[in-house]
Amino acid sequence: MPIDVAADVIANQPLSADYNVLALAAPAIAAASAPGQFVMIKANAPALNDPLLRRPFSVFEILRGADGTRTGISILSKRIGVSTQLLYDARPGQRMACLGPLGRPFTIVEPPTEAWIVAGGVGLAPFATLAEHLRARGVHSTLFYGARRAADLFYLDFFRALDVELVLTTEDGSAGERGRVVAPLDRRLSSRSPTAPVMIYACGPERMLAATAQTAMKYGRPCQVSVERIMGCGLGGCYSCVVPMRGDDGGAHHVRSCLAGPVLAGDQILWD
Amino acid sequence: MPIDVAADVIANQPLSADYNVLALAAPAIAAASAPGQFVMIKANAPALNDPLLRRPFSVFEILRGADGTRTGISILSKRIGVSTQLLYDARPGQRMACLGPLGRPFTIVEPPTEAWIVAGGVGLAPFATLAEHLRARGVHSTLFYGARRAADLFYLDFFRALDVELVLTTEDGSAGERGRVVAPLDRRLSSRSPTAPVMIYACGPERMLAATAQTAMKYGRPCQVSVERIMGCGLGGCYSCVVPMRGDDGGAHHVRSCLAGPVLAGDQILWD
Amino acid sequence: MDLSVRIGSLTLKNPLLAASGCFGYGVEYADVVDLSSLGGVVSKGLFLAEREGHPAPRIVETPAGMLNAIGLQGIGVRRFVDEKLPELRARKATVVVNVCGTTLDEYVEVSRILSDADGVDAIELNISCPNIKEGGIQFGCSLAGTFDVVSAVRNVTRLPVIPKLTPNVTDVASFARAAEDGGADAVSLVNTFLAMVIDVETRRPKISNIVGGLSGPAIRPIAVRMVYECRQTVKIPIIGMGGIADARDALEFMIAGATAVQVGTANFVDPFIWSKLLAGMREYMERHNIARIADLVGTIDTGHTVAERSGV
Amino acid sequence: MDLSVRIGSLTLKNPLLAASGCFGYGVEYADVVDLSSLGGVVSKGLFLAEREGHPAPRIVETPAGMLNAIGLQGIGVRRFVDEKLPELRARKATVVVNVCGTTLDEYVEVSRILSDADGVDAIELNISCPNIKEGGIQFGCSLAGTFDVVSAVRNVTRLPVIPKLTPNVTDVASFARAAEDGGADAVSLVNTFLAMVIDVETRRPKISNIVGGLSGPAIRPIAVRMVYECRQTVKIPIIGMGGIADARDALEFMIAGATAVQVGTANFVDPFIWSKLLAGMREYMERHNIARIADLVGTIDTGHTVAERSGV
Ligand SMILES: Cc1cc2nc3c(=O)[nH]c(=O)nc-3n(C[C@H](O)[C@H](O)[C@H](O)COP(=O)(O)OP(=O)(O)OC[C@H]3O[C@@H](n4cnc5c(N)ncnc54)[C@H](O)[C@@H]3O)c2cc1C
Ligand SMILES: Cc1cc2nc3c(=O)[nH]c(=O)nc-3n(C[C@H](O)[C@H](O)[C@H](O)COP(=O)(O)OP(=O)(O)OC[C@H]3O[C@@H](n4cnc5c(N)ncnc54)[C@H](O)[C@@H]3O)c2cc1C
Ligand SMILES: Cc1cc2nc3c(=O)[nH]c(=O)nc-3n(C[C@H](O)[C@H](O)[C@H](O)COP(=O)(O)O)c2cc1C
Ligand SMILES: Cc1cc2nc3c(=O)[nH]c(=O)nc-3n(C[C@H](O)[C@H](O)[C@H](O)COP(=O)(O)O)c2cc1C
Ligand code: FES
Ligand code: FES
Repeated sequence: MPIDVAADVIANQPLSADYNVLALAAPAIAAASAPGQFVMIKANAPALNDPLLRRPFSVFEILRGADGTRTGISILSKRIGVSTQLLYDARPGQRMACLGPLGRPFTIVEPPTEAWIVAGGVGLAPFATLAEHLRARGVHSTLFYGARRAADLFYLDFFRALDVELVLTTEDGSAGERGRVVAPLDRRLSSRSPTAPVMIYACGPERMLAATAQTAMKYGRPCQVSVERIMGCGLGGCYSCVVPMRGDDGGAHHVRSCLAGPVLAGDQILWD
Repeated sequence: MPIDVAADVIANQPLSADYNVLALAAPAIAAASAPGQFVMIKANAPALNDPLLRRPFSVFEILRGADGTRTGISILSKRIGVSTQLLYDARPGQRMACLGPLGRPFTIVEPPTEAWIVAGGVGLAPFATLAEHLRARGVHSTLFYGARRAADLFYLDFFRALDVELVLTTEDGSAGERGRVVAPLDRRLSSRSPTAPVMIYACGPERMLAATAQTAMKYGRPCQVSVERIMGCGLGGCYSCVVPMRGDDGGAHHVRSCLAGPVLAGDQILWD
Repeated sequence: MDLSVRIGSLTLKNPLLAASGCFGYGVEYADVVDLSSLGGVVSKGLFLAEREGHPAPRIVETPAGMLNAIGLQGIGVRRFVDEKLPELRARKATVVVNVCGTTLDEYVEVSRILSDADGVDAIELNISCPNIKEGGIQFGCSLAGTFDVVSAVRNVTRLPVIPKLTPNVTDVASFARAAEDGGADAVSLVNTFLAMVIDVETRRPKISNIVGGLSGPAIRPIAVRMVYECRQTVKIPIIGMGGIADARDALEFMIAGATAVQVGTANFVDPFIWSKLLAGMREYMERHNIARIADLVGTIDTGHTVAERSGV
Repeated sequence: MDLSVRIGSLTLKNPLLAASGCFGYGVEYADVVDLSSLGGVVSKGLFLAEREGHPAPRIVETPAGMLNAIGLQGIGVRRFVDEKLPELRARKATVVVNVCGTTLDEYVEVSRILSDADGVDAIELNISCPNIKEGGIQFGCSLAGTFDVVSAVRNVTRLPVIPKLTPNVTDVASFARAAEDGGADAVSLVNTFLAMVIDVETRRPKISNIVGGLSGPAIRPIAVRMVYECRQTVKIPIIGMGGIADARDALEFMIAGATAVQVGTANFVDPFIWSKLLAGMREYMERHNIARIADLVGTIDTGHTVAERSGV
C-alpha cells in the first residue's frame, strides 16, 4: 500500500550540469521499497498547478540512520524539463510530496545465476538498490553502463564497493569502450556457455531497452526491463502509461506499466 | 523608465505569522524610486504559470550599502494568497523578477505644511520612504497608524527615529486607542486651526481610504490616497486597475491607477 | 451536518464522485481510498466489446492542465460486470457506469446489461469523448442525437440516466435541455476540451492521436460558467466537473448550480484528495452555518455585484 | 534570416503582434519596447464613441490564466486617430486597429474613419468580445453575421480586413470560412473563452460583470487546435493567439498553421518579452536551418504519429 509523504529535502548533490542526487526524508517509503520500484514526486508546492502532475522517479538509494534503520530515499534525477529543473534547484528544508513505493519490482535471482545489469544514462537509477540486494544473496553482478561521456558515468565506486564488475561505454569514447552499451553485452553473451544461467536487467532509453531485449532473446536469455512511460498517476487510474505486450491469449494488449511494471518481461513487449 | 531586474533575495524577515519584510538586490530600481511608487514582482520562476501574473508591492525601504549607495529595496508583505505566501516563504539566494519603479509618487510638501500620514495595516508600506523624504525637507510628520492588534504594529522605532509623531489605534485596544484610525484623525483635524496647512497622506483598506478622504474633505484639507486595485500589468496595458474619478469635464471616468496613481487626489475619487 | 444530495432516485452520501477515466474501475484505488466514503465512483468508459485504445504517448501536461487521448481502452461491459462489479459491491461503493457506444443500439445494449447487473447505481452516458471518432461525440454535438440517445436508454432502464455533455459547443445549455427533454435524471458536465500540443522540435503532435481532451484546473473557469448557464436552463440536477482540485473548487461548482461534483485530474495529483475534500466541505459548512450541503446548490449571488456600485 | 510574413497586402517585418486590449494603445509601452521592432501593434478595441467599461474588479487570476471583463473601455475612434495615431506613426509602429461595433453600421463607420486616417495598416474586426452584450458577439456567433460584417467593411476599405473569431463555438473553422467568403484578408483567433470565477466566501462572482474572458497559457492547447482546424479549412492567412508566453509557443502556433501570432496576457507578465521572443525564433531558425519563417507555417507532421507505430 503506497503512502504519501510530505518529505523534507535532506540534501541535494549536483553530479553534473544536468544530474543531481536528491535525498528525501521518508522512512515509511524507504522501509517498504523493493529494487525497481518508483515514487511519484510533486516538485512544487501541492497547491500550485504548474507543474501540475507528479513525476515518476526510481528509488535510487535507501538512506539509513546511524543504527541502520531506513530513514529515507534518494533519487538520481536528470534535468530534462520543468519538474527535473525544480528538483535540480531544490534546497534542504523544502518539502515535496512523495508517493510510493509503486510498481512491480525486479525479480531477484539466486546463485549460481549471474546478474547482468544494463544501464543507459539515468537508467542507472534502479540498480543501486538492486545491486545491494543481489550482493546480499551472493549473486555475482556485472554492470554494463553506457553514457554520453566519461563525466556522465556516476557512482562507479558505489558499484565497485559491491563487487560489481563494470563494463563501461561512452558515445564519445572518453571512458570505457566507444559506442553503445549493447555491443559488449552481445559479445559477452555470445561467448558465454548457454548452460551457465544469466538474468539480464535493463533500464535506459527505449531504443537501448529494445536492443537489449532483442539481444537477450537472440541468446535465449531472460531479460527484465524497466520501462519509462509518461505517467499521469502511477496507480493504474489513467491508462496513460501503457506498453503494447503479447498477452496470454497470444493477442496484443496495452498493459499499464505503472501496475504491471515498470519491470516487464523484455520478450513479451511488442517493441516498435 | 521602469526596468526589470532578476533580483536576488538578500534577506527575508518574518514580522509575524502573516507579515514579512523581503529585501531584494535591485540597485537601479532603488536609485530611481520615489515615495509612493511600486514594483511588480513575480514570486515564482518566470517560466512557471501558477501564479501567472506579477503582483504589485509598494517600495517599503530603500536599502543602502556601507557607502550610502542604493543597493536594493525591501517590501513589506502581508500574506493573503498564493504569491504573498511564496514571498513569505522565500529564502536568500532565490531570484525574483522585479519590475519598477512604477506609478505616480506622492507629492511631497514643504514646511510649514505638516504631513499627517494615515496608515491601515499593510498600508504602512509606502510611508517609510515618504517619512524619510519629509524629514529631509524638515517637514513635521504625524503617523496615524491603525492595525488589528498591538502585534501588528510594525516599525514604530523606525518612524520614531525620524521624529515622526505616532498616533496608534488597534481594533482590540491592545495598543493605542481602541477603534479605527480615522477617529483620532478627525479629532485632530477638528481642533486644528484652519489656517495651519496640513497635507494628508493615506494608504490602507478601501473603506479606511474613503473615510479618510471624506474626513479630509469635511475639513477642507488636501488628501493624497494611495489606492490598491488588482493590477494585471502595472504599465497601463490592461485597464484592470481603474478607479472611478471625477474628470476635468465634470463627468465620471475610469482612471488607470497604475499610471495616474497609485497616488490619487482623495477628493476626486468617486467613493462607493 | 448533512452532506447527502439527490440525483434522481439516487441519494449520494456526499456530493463527491470520482470522474470517469480518472479512477480506473475504482478497484485500483481500493488500497488508498475507502470507496464507500465517496459519493460515488464513475467507471472508465465502457463499450460492449473490449478496446485497446490509442498507442502511447497518450497524455501530455499543459499549463495547469493535461491533454489526454487514451482512446477509451476498456474491458467491455461484460467483463466489467463479471470482474469488477463484485469487488465494488463488496466494498460498498456507489457505482456509476460510464457508458459508451458507436451506435445508438450499442448505448442501449450496454445500458440494458448494466440494468440487469447487481450493484450498478446509475448510468452516465458518455456522448462527449473528444478522442475517438466513433465515441459518441456525433450524438453529443447534435441536439437531436442527444435527445435520441437519452430517450432510447431511458426506455430500457430504471437506473438514473445521466448524459455527460461536451463543452465543445456554442451553447451547452441547449444540450442540457435536450437531455432533460429526453428524460435524463441529471446531466454531467464538462467532458474535456478538444485541444492539441505540438512538439516544435519534431513538428509532431505530442500525443499519438494528434488531438486530445484538455482537463485540469486550466479549464475550471469555463466549466463553472457552463454549469451556471445550465442551471439557468434546466430543472434536473447537474453534476459539475472540470479542474476541481480542492474543497473551495467543489463548493464553487455547487454555488454555480451543481448538485454533485466529480474530480478527475486532481486525483492523479493526489490520490488521497478525497478525505481532504470532505474535511474542507465540512469546515466550510460549519463556518457558514450550513446544515445541508444541498442548500448551497445554485446560491450564487449575482444581484449586487454590478448594481451595488456607484459605477461610472 | 527572413522573419517577414505577409497578411494580405501587408508585409509584417516579423510575425509577432501585440494583442488587442493587452498593450493599451501601444503608446503606453513606447518606453519599454521599441514599437518599430514588433511585427505590429493591435490597439485596444474601439467603438465610435468613448466608453467607460465595467466597474472594477475587472480581472481575476485563474490557474495559468486570467479572466477579464474590462468592458471595452476606450477613447473612441476619433480621439484615437487624433491623440494616439500620430505618436504610433512617429515611432514607426505597424498599426492594426481593433474595431468594435454595436451595429453593422458602426463597424462600417469606424472602419471608414480609420481608412481615411494616416498610419493605420490593417483593421481587426472584433466580433468576439464575450464581455459586453452589444459587443459584436451577436455577429461572431452567427455565420451569416460574420459574413455580413466582413463584407460590409470590405466594401468601404482597402485596408486588410481581419475578423477576430471567438472560440466559444462548436466549429470555429466554419466561421473562418464565412469570413473568407465575406472577403477577409485573414482571420485572427482566438479571442477569450467565456468563463467565471465565484468567491465561495461571499458567493459572488469575482469580477463585476459576472462572466468574463479567459486568456493566458491555460487556453493555449485549445487555441492551437482551433488554428490547426482553420488551417485545414481556409486559404487566407491565420493570425494565431491564446497563451503564447515564449518563442516555443509562438512557433507551435505557426507550425499548426498561423502565419503570424499575437501575444496578450504574457505581455502583462513580462513587458520585455518581445526581444526574447524574437531571439528565440531566430535561435530556432538557425538550429533548424530555416531561412524564411514563412516556410514554417502549417508544417505540422501528423502523418507518422499514429501510423509509424506497430500499435495494438
Ligand atoms: C517508472 C519511471 C522511473 C523513472 N525514473 C527516473 C529516475 O530515476 N531519474 C530520472 O531522472 N528520470 C526518471 N524517469 C523519467 C522522469 O519521470 C522524467 O524525466 C520526468 O517526468 C520529466 O519531468 P520534467 O517535468 O522535468 O519534464 P517535462 O517538462 O514534463 O518534459 C520534458 C520533455 O520530456 C518529455 N518526457 C517527459 N517525461 C517523459 C518520459 N517518461 N518519457 C519520455 N519523454 C518524456 C516530455 O514530453 C517533454 O518533451 C522515470 C520514469 C518512469 C516512468
Ligand atoms: C499599488 C499597490 C501596492 C501594494 N503594496 C502592497 C504592499 O506593499 N504590501 C502588501 O502586502 N500588499 C500590497 N499590495 C497588495 C498586493 O498586491 C496583494 O496583496 C497581492 O497582489 C496578493 O497576491 P496573492 O497572490 O498573495 O493573493 P491572491 O491569491 O492573488 O488573492 C487572494 C485574495 O485577495 C484578493 N486580492 C488580491 N489582490 C487584491 C487587491 N489588490 N485588492 C483587493 N483584493 C485583492 C483576491 O481576489 C483573492 O480573493 C499592493 C497593491 C497595489 C495595487
Ligand atoms: C485520462 C482521462 C481519461 C478520461 N476518460 C473518460 C472516459 O472514459 N469517459 C468520460 O466520460 N470522461 C473521461 N474523461 C473526462 C473526465 O471524466 C472529466 O470529465 C474531465 O477530465 C474533467 O474533469 P477534471 O478536470 O477533474 O479531470 C477522462 C479524463 C482523463 C483526464
Ligand atoms: C485584459 C484584456 C483585454 C482584452 N481586450 C480585447 C479587445 O479590446 N479586443 C479584442 O479583440 N480582444 C481583446 N482581448 C483578447 C486578446 O486580444 C486575446 O485574444 C486573448 O487574450 C488571448 O490571447 P492571450 O492568451 O495571449 O492573452 C483582451 C484580453 C485581455 C486579457
Ligand atoms: S500512470 Fe496512470 S495508469 Fe499508469
Ligand atoms: S494594471 Fe494594467 S492598466 Fe493598470
